[in-house]
Amino acid sequence: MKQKLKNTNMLSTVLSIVIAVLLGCLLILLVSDEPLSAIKSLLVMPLSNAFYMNNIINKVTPLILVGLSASVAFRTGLFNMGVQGQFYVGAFMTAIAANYLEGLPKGIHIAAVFIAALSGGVIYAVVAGALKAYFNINEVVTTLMLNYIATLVTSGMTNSYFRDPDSGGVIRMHYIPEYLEFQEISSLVTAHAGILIALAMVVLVYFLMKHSVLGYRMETVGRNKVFARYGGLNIKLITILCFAISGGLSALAGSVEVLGVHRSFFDDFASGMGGDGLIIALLASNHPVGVLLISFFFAYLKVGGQIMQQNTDVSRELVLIIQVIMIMLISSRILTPYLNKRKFAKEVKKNG
Amino acid sequence: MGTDIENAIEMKDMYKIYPNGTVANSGVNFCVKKGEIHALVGENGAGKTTLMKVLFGLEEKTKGAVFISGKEVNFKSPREAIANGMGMVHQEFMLIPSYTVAQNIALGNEKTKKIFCDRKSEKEQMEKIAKQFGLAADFDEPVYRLSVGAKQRIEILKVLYNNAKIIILDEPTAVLTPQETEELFCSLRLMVKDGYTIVLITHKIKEVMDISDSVTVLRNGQTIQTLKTSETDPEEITSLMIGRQLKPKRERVACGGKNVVFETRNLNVRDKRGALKVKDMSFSIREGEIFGIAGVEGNGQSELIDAVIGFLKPSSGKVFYNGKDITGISTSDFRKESIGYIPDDRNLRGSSLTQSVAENFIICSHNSGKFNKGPYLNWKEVRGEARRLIKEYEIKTDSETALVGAMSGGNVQKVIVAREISKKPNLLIACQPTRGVDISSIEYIHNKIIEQRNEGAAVLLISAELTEIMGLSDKIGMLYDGELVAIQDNDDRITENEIGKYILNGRQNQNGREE
Amino acid sequence: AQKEAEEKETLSVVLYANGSFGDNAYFDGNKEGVLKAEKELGIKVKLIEGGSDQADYQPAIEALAVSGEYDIIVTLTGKTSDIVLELADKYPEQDFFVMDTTMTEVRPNIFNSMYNQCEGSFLAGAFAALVTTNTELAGANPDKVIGFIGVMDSPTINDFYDGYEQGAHYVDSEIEVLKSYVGDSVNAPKAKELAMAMYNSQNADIIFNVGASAGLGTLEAGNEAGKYTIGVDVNQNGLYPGSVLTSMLKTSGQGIFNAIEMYQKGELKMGTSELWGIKENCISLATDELYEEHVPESIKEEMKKITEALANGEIEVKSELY
Amino acid sequence: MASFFFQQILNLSVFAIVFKLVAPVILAAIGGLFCGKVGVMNIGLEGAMLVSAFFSIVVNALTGSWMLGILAGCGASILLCLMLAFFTFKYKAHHIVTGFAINTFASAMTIFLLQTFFGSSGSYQPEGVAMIPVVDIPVIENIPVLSVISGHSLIVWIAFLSVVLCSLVFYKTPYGAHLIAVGENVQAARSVGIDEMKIKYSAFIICGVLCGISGAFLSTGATSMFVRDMTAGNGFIALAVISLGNARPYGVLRGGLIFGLANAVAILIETYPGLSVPSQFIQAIPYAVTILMLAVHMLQNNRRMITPAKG
Ligand SMILES: Nc1ncnc2c1ncn2[C@@H]1O[C@H](COP(=O)(O)OP(=O)(O)OP(=O)(O)O)[C@@H](O)[C@H]1O
Ligand SMILES: Nc1ncnc2c1ncn2[C@@H]1O[C@H](COP(=O)(O)OP(=O)(O)OP(=O)(O)O)[C@@H](O)[C@H]1O
Ligand SMILES: [Mg+2]
Ligand SMILES: [Mg+2]
Repeated sequence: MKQKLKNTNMLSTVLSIVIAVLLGCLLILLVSDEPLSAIKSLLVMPLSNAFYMNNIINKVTPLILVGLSASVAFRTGLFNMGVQGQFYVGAFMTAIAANYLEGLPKGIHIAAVFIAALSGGVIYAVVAGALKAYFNINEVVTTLMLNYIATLVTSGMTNSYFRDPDSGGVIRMHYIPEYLEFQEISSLVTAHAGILIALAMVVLVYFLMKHSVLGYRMETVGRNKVFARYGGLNIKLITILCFAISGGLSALAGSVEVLGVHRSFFDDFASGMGGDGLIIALLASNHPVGVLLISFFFAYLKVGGQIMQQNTDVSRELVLIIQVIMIMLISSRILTPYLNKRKFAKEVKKNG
Repeated sequence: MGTDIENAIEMKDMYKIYPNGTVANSGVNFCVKKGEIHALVGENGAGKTTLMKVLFGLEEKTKGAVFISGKEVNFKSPREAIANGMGMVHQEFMLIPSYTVAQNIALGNEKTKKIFCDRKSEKEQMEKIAKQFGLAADFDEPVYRLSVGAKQRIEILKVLYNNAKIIILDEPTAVLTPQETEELFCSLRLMVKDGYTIVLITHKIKEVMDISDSVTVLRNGQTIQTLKTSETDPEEITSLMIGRQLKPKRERVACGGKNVVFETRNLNVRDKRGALKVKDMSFSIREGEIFGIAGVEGNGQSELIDAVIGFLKPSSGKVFYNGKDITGISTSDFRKESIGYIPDDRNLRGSSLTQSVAENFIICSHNSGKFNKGPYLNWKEVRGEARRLIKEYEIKTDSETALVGAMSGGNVQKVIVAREISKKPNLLIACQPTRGVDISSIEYIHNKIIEQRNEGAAVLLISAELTEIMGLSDKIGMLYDGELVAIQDNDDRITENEIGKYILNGRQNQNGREE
Repeated sequence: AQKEAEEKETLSVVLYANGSFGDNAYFDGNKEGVLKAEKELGIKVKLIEGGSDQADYQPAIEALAVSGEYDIIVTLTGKTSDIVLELADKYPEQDFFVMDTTMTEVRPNIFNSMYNQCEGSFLAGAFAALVTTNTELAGANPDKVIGFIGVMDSPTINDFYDGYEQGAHYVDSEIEVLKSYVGDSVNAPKAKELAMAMYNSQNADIIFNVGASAGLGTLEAGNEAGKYTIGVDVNQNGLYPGSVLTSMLKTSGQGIFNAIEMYQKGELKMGTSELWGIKENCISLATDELYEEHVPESIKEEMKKITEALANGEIEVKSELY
Repeated sequence: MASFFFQQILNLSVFAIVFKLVAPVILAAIGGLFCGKVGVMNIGLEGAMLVSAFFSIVVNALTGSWMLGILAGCGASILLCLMLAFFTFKYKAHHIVTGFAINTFASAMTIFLLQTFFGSSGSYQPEGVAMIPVVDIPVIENIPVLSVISGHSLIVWIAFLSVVLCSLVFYKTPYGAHLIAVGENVQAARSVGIDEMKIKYSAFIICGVLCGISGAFLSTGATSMFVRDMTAGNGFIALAVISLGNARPYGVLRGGLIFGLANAVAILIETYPGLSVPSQFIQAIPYAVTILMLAVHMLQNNRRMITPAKG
């Protein structure tokens, strides 16, 4: 029975995506003079050559990580709206460690870069976690405020103290040493190696959520705090741990973007990342594999939208509209009752 | 439709299927005469509450016909029911904790002066009603400060204030002491005299015999029979309700143990708001002994337990377990001891409704090495153990992966009992272990508790149910306003009435018979 | 083959804006330039708004190069310069224009130009200094205070500020220059509040607006307070005539237009980096009818002198960027 | 430095800045408070303000009436809020997700319309916008210290009035009693015949009206232009202000003023001559103050231990 319900949920998610895309196409038909070419650009072109496909892979990498970050928190019943801030802190610390610890042996330097990024993101997230755990301050509010602070302070620090003098008019640090840059995976798959980290994290988070003691504890806290406390779980610790893991994943996303794509820290360089993470997690019902799939779909749409904008007269904002429709359909599960009803009817028929 | 005008309520061939497929009512016929007190009885999950919710417009019926005073009605919401002179006191309190008594009573039916609430004239009317039916209340007190009995009165006042003539009471006495119950019944009798019609749901046959004019028995969502109370007896009603004989009660065997397992010394506890709720409490429990604490709810029971389990820090005094000082222990450390704890709030504290039975079973044991290897949790083992417990404790559920929230109250309680007893505790703390549970489940749980005692465990039993306390305890402590005003052995010298006097009035009025 | 030759005849240009049009200033100026080229030079033009996600820029520009449909890819500001540098190596057949930034190195298939905004800001600063000390203008008070409101604390914006300060102090070394940043490019109400605070509580009487879309709020504040502002990038004088006394023009539209025209004629020297300033007629103050109408003669004359001095190198403006 | 600030405060310009910055935040926060009382943290405040900012200036420019402008803005904002309510209540979507989606939608839609009808995707500055009037109080505007209360936009007054009205509605009217009851214990409210859905939807409509006024103020009161995404986080700050205010009307006022004051001080610090702290750090002050105040507030609350546990 439970399994069946799960299947209808999956089906309704897939159907929602299809409907959203169809509605998007309808919109294209309405506003465009070259609708067929636009639809082709949006839906087919991303898979038409290796360049675009690698593009998708590069885009999907940080999305997976921020999606996992948000879902770890949601699972514990917490809203980490601070993915964006933790992402920036992670990226900033990566660039700092990459640039200012040069001279260390390469292996140690690489490790130091990740340690710096992770500890930055973890500490930053734990601020909100501790305020929640000890003072019961609404984490939605604190993390939102912390996002502003992270964005502003990393920008100010970079501009005033760590700026590359050759950066022209741009607020950015020095480019990182070449040996720290992620390599292309192979000559065919020219996407950077960050995707491997993201996939490893999917596996790790899957284990954490489904097969670990901590995962069970986090879920229990998320479901019923009083019960968890009665059962002897340390809710404060679990809340803080959850924020630490979530913050670490966000920071890792920032790190991967710096090491794989930008090769330096630019101020406010990916402002939509936090929002994407939250929405991906929620659309995926916090399931790591779901996060992977939805991230892929988001990346696909992004690349498709870009191609569409380049080739035709339809603007990228359309992709946003498709996303909004999708979010509404999936999160409200409008389709599920209809699917259930049909299934029910079928079963009744079968059983006579 | 031809129905009798003399019938206040008539429900014909009622069906109710919940969206999740549960069939709660399947062909219920229910008929209440004007001006009578009609008892509605049946086991847990028989469909009593559901039937009344349908009547009151809180749930939509699947099939059937409802007549009020001979007129067919189909209430879509409680508003319509209230407008037709219906009132319902629900199984759970329907109160807004932060509101005052007056605000609660007037809720949904406020009097206005221009656009603002006219609290003064509301209060005048409330006072009138309260006086008429002997229902005392302090109208300016916020509801969260009230005792359970007072809350119950507010619920009834609310119904009367809304001009109800037909009143449904869903297990109003579950949380009341005998004295409070008697007071309530007095008020009900006054109301009937005034022409009100009352439907009373209860699990206590004694009350049915005491106050009702007629009684309808439900079983498995169907009407078994409607009887005149004067023409039946408790045995008949019981057998109609459960349709079989009860298992015999387990014998209590004498236990030789002398070791003190649990002890409190001069314990003082303040609640979250800083009020002193447990005062200088000292008692001890030996192995093989059931220590029952009798008392009206809200007299410090929850604070006592919270202080023992680590939810609250005692402000002074000591708690010992097996001779070890565990005062102010954290809940996690407390749960590592061999102590079972059945909480009174099964839906919030005792279980996680949106998790599976298996997940509910392992809350204390998931990290004990039995199910885990380091950070790895072996779900196969967990599920196997869960299946075993489900079988052993006769829990009715689809499977070990079914959600606890989809189970009936009695079965949820069994899940908790199974979890806490299966760890073979030295000490079992049981708070209201059978509240709102039907007769056969009550018997089952009582037997399990006695079984533990017989095997040598110490048991701390806290209950507002005097029959339960008297039926199980070896020793009884009487709790009033945070104090144990008397501790007595449970022998023939003690009567229900006497305990009642202690727990209602404390030490005063007790001429001579002090501990 | 003939068909191919025909296609080659119409030059095709794509302008990739790493932001969005509609700021009434910088991006719009460039857009006008290429649109003018489309009309007057008969070339094919495509406009792309890159949005604010910097991770998009590289793949988007590369995709343009990959498509091979465009003779010239025009990108703007320093955020794209390193990307273009890399792509220029990877796609040597593709020509790039990188406008409005200085590149320390270029490639044979890159043309780079920078507007000497510091020099222009010098003009604005001198103008502001003349206004605040002026006695003919109704809104000018005797206090020697002028203001500057930028988008955010960044090198480009501070380059504007450096020039502005130098210009003001060239006229009168006692002049106090107030500085504020909006913090983002859209919060017009906040920009307006910042400006109001400068006017009302710190006695500034003229403010230089370097605030992108948010800067429109600064201009409105000047009008509302009965004080003065200086527009930026494009001619903003017409927005609040009499209050926006002049605008510092980066004739970015003209610059792009010229570059495209020269490219079409085969006269443009690729592989160079140019700094376009007053001498090259790419930077100036907007001296239109409104300027003529509202600015006192004395100031106009003084400004002419200063402009000349800048053009022939008598005055040197120091910039940290180039 | 101290004398500089003292002078500024004497100058009372601080108050003028505070009021203007805080009015839209307070309006949105009071709106959000209505939603909060029925159990929804309305992330969509930002979007509601944004559509109102857009539609109010468009209608204002078309009709030349600021009142019609506000009405149009409110209409758009109400529609958006109802959309959020619909998905949240009817289809049980998570309100944080839908709120996020609503914001994205509002931003994309205004840009899309801007582009389609005004050919610009960044800003819109029509001619002849009838600005929402400023209230000059005849005698008082000339009295030294008292003059602070003169010369503010009508909306500033409406914002303060909204706090008073909200408190009256919450604590003195049957509607308020029902609203809070629905939020605290839906079952109880339902059992006495209160139409839960009516209350919930009405709370969102009220929220829509308040966000509508707030948004209209941004584009036709504080300025006379629409700039894409010009709400710039005001909606999120409103959420913080609700928290700061302990979810009570006068608390919201107090929280709003704290935030506004922090902002004003930040602005003053920034314009302090010769200061060489990175401007971004100064801009972060209000957010840090908000977090700090939340912590202080919670500490106080814990000490007072008055909050009844919510079932
Ligand atoms: N909202 C609901 N959704 C699904 N099933 C429900 C719901 N409420 C009750 N049920 C189920 O309907 C059946 C009848 O429940 P009901 O509450 O009417 O029993 P009851 O006779 O009042 O029992 P009790 O004595 O425990 O109060 C039970 O199996 C119960 O689990
Ligand atoms: N539940 C309530 N019922 C009736 N009146 C209330 C209620 N809650 C608050 N009030 C009254 O409303 C007014 C404003 O309340 P508000 O909470 O803003 O006051 P406050 O003193 O600022 O709160 P606090 O400092 O506790 O956060 C006060 O007069 C308060 O007594
Ligand atoms: Mg019941
Ligand atoms: Mg002056």
